[in-house]
Formats: sequence, C-alpha cells, structure tokens
Amino acid sequence: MLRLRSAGRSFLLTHLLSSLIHIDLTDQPIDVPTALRSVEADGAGAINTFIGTVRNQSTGRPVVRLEYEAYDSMALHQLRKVAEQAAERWPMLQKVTVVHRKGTLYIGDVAVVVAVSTPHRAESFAACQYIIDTLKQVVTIWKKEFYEDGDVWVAAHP
Amino acid sequence: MLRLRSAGRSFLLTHLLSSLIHIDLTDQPIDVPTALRSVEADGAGAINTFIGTVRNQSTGRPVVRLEYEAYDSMALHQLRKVAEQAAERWPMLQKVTVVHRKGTLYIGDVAVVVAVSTPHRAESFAACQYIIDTLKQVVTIWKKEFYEDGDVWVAAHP
Amino acid sequence: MSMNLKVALFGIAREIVGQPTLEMVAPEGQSAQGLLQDLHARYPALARLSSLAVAVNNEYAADDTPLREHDEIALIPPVSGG
Amino acid sequence: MSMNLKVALFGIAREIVGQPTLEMVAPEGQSAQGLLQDLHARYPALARLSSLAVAVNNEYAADDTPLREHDEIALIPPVSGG
Repeated sequence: MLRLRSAGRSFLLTHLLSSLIHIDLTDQPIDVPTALRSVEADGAGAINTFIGTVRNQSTGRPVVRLEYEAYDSMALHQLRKVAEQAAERWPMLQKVTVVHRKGTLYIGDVAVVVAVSTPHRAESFAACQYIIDTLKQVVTIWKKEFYEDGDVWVAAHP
Repeated sequence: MLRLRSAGRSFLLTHLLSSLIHIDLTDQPIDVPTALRSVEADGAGAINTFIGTVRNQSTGRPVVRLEYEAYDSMALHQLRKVAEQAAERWPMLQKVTVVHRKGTLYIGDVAVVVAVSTPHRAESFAACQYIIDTLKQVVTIWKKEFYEDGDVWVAAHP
Repeated sequence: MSMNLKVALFGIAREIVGQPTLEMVAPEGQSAQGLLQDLHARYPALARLSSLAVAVNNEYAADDTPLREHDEIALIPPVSGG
Repeated sequence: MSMNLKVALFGIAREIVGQPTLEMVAPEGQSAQGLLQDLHARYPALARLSSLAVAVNNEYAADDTPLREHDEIALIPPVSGG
C-alpha cells in the first residue's frame, strides 16, 4: 500500500504516509491493545508486535525503577523517519505504529511498542525488527536505571 | 528460565514447561490482549507477538470467508512440541503462548496468535518466527478459502 | 492374519473419501506406506495431493512404521494452519 | 564576527554541565565539531562518554556542518531508548 522512493516524494505520498504511520511519545501508560488495533488492515494477513518492558535486573543488578528522558521534537522526528525508512524498504507495509513511553517506569511497565502489518508474515518480522533496532540507535531518548544503591545512565560510558 | 535438553527430561522440567507454555485451540474469537498478558514475566524485557489475520484476498482472488478444520488432539500435541523445541533452542525463553482459532472466520478475524517473552529482544523475534514457521509446517490444521464463486483447500494440490 | 484399522480423515482427504473415518482390514504388520498404497489404489484423487502423511498416535509416522490394531491412525493432507 | 548559540542538553550531558541549556558565544561559521571541541575543553567529563553527537534542527549534524545563530542545537549523548 505504501509505495515510495527516497526522492521526489509527492504531496499525496506524504499524506498517505502520515495516515498509515502513527507515532507517539507519552508520559502515560501505553495502551497495548489500542496500539495493536491501530495497525489492523483488510489487506494485512500478518501483524508483528514488539513490546519492550522493564526487566527486574540489568546485567545481574536488581532494578528498582527506570526514568526515560526524551528530546521530544527530535525523538518524534526520528521515530517518523525510521518508520518511513521501513516503508521504503518493505513497500508492502500496510501500517506502522510506534509508541514510546517517557518518565518513571517500574518493573513490568511497557516502555515501547512497535506494531506493523503486512500481507505476509516474513516481512512483518523483518520490518518490526528493523524499526526497534534502528530506534535504539538513533531516537533521542535516554534511560536511567535506578538500583537499591545507585543509578546509571545506560550506555553513557564505554 | 526454561533450561532443558532433548533427552532425560525430568518430572520437574516437564512440570515447569507446562506452566510456562500455554497452548489453545478454540472455536471462539481469540482474545489478543489476554494472550499477550499471559507471557508477561518480571525477567522479560522483550515480548514478540505474531498475529495472523484473515486477508481480503488470496493470490489476487477476493476472499469471502475461511473455514479452519483441526485434528484437535494431534494439533494440540504438535503445538506443544513446537513450543518445547523453541524453549530448547532458546533456553532464555521465559513464556510462550500459542492460540489457534478453528471454525468459520471472516476478513480481519484473528486466526492465530504466537507470543513469546525473553530477556532481550533478538531472541524474542527469532523464537516467535521459529514457532509460527514450524506451526505452518507440522500442525494439523486445514484452511479452506471461500470466494464468491468457489472454494479451495489451501496448499492441497501442487 | 489380518487386523482391523480405523483411519481418521481430515480436510480434503475427508472430502475425497466422502466420510470422516474409514474402517479397513489390513495384513498384520502393515506399514504406514502400505496403508497409503492401499488408499491410493482405492481413491486415486488422494495421489494427486501435494503430500499425504500418516499419523500414528498424534505423531507423524515414518514410511516403515508398523501399524497396530488399536493405534489412533489418521491421514494428514498438506496442513495450512496459521 | 561571533554569534550566540543556544545548546540544549539531555541525559548525562545535562547532568555533567549542570543545566538544561547552555548559551555560548562562538565564531561565525563554527562547525559542529568545533562546538564539541569547545565543550570538551570546558567540561572534560563530556569527552569520557561513549559518544557525543550534535543535532541541528532535529537532525544529526556532520562534523563539518556550520552552525547558525537561530539553529536549534542540541548535544546528544549515547541514546538508550526502547
């Protein structure tokens, strides 16, 4: 349904993309069922979803809570770019939803949801994994882990 | 959490597996949020879910409805085997849920849900994809597609 | 010596045969492959399927698996779940 | 000629500098890399991070990207979303 090339994106295409890609950054709990329903499409036989949750430990150290901080405008811009890149690479993509949480999260809380729909299943796995992998490399969100006895900005130091 | 070898499975292991693997075959609509919640675990940072839905067409032909028929006892047995094989191959698997629908389904209806949880994301994608790919090869469920002007048992003939 | 086998049929195999189970008399020690050969002879349309396996007690049977009278036997045409 | 830049800080960069934005005076045409060198000199702890990028108007800037007075400039320490 999304058919586009890197260059010469028309107004119509941009409009189509914005209706098929849904991006959100929120300080409220993420409603996973709503995110899943948002990628339903009659032409989609496959929906793949990745949900990132807060684990009870990090490299063996018990985690008490996390705090996510975002550079909002850039994070939203980069999230949309990642979703658009996925739509270029997998032109059969039907819909994409990415929702990221910010603020304070506790064990089991949902930090991120990526949901994609495609006609067939292999592309749904590939596109969803591309989006979460790329998100983790480029999207301007920072995670601080809090333990019983300290805290660390994840990945900050070598 | 699931650590097992092919041979010499102990009673304890079998008991553990049955509490961490949830398999269902149902003629009722699949409750996707319940399936997702069933794989939540404090040690899981990643949940991957595959949802198979009924598409509005098959190889270009408009689909009106599908009928799924199952050899129930063997389908349940084979589904459990596939989930156990995934748990052997990815020993870090936390929980697995597979629910397959049978009976009459219409466009957009959910036919199958596979949900897995793991500590880190790469294994959640790999295990979920292994389960749905293997399910489609071995699980004794048959799909008949109904069009405006006929019907076909999918994959029956070369 | 012969034995009585009950074979469960599903999907297109059930439609070809026209009933959900077949009662068959087979020679003692009949193999899964032998059963398939008998069925192909009686129902040629079965031979035109992409594949046709025999299941014994909920497991796929090898060609040389011997069948026994009280086994739960089923014909498995190409599966298409998911 | 010099220009006034406002640099937004996030995560550990904000903590190292101790404030969420920095007002800086820079030579006209200062590059992203030049800005980083100035900041490393003033805040040596920034140089110990795994990476530190400059963003201009919500895009990652190349080393030689020239900065302009009204650009939205930000320091991007290693991201860790997801």
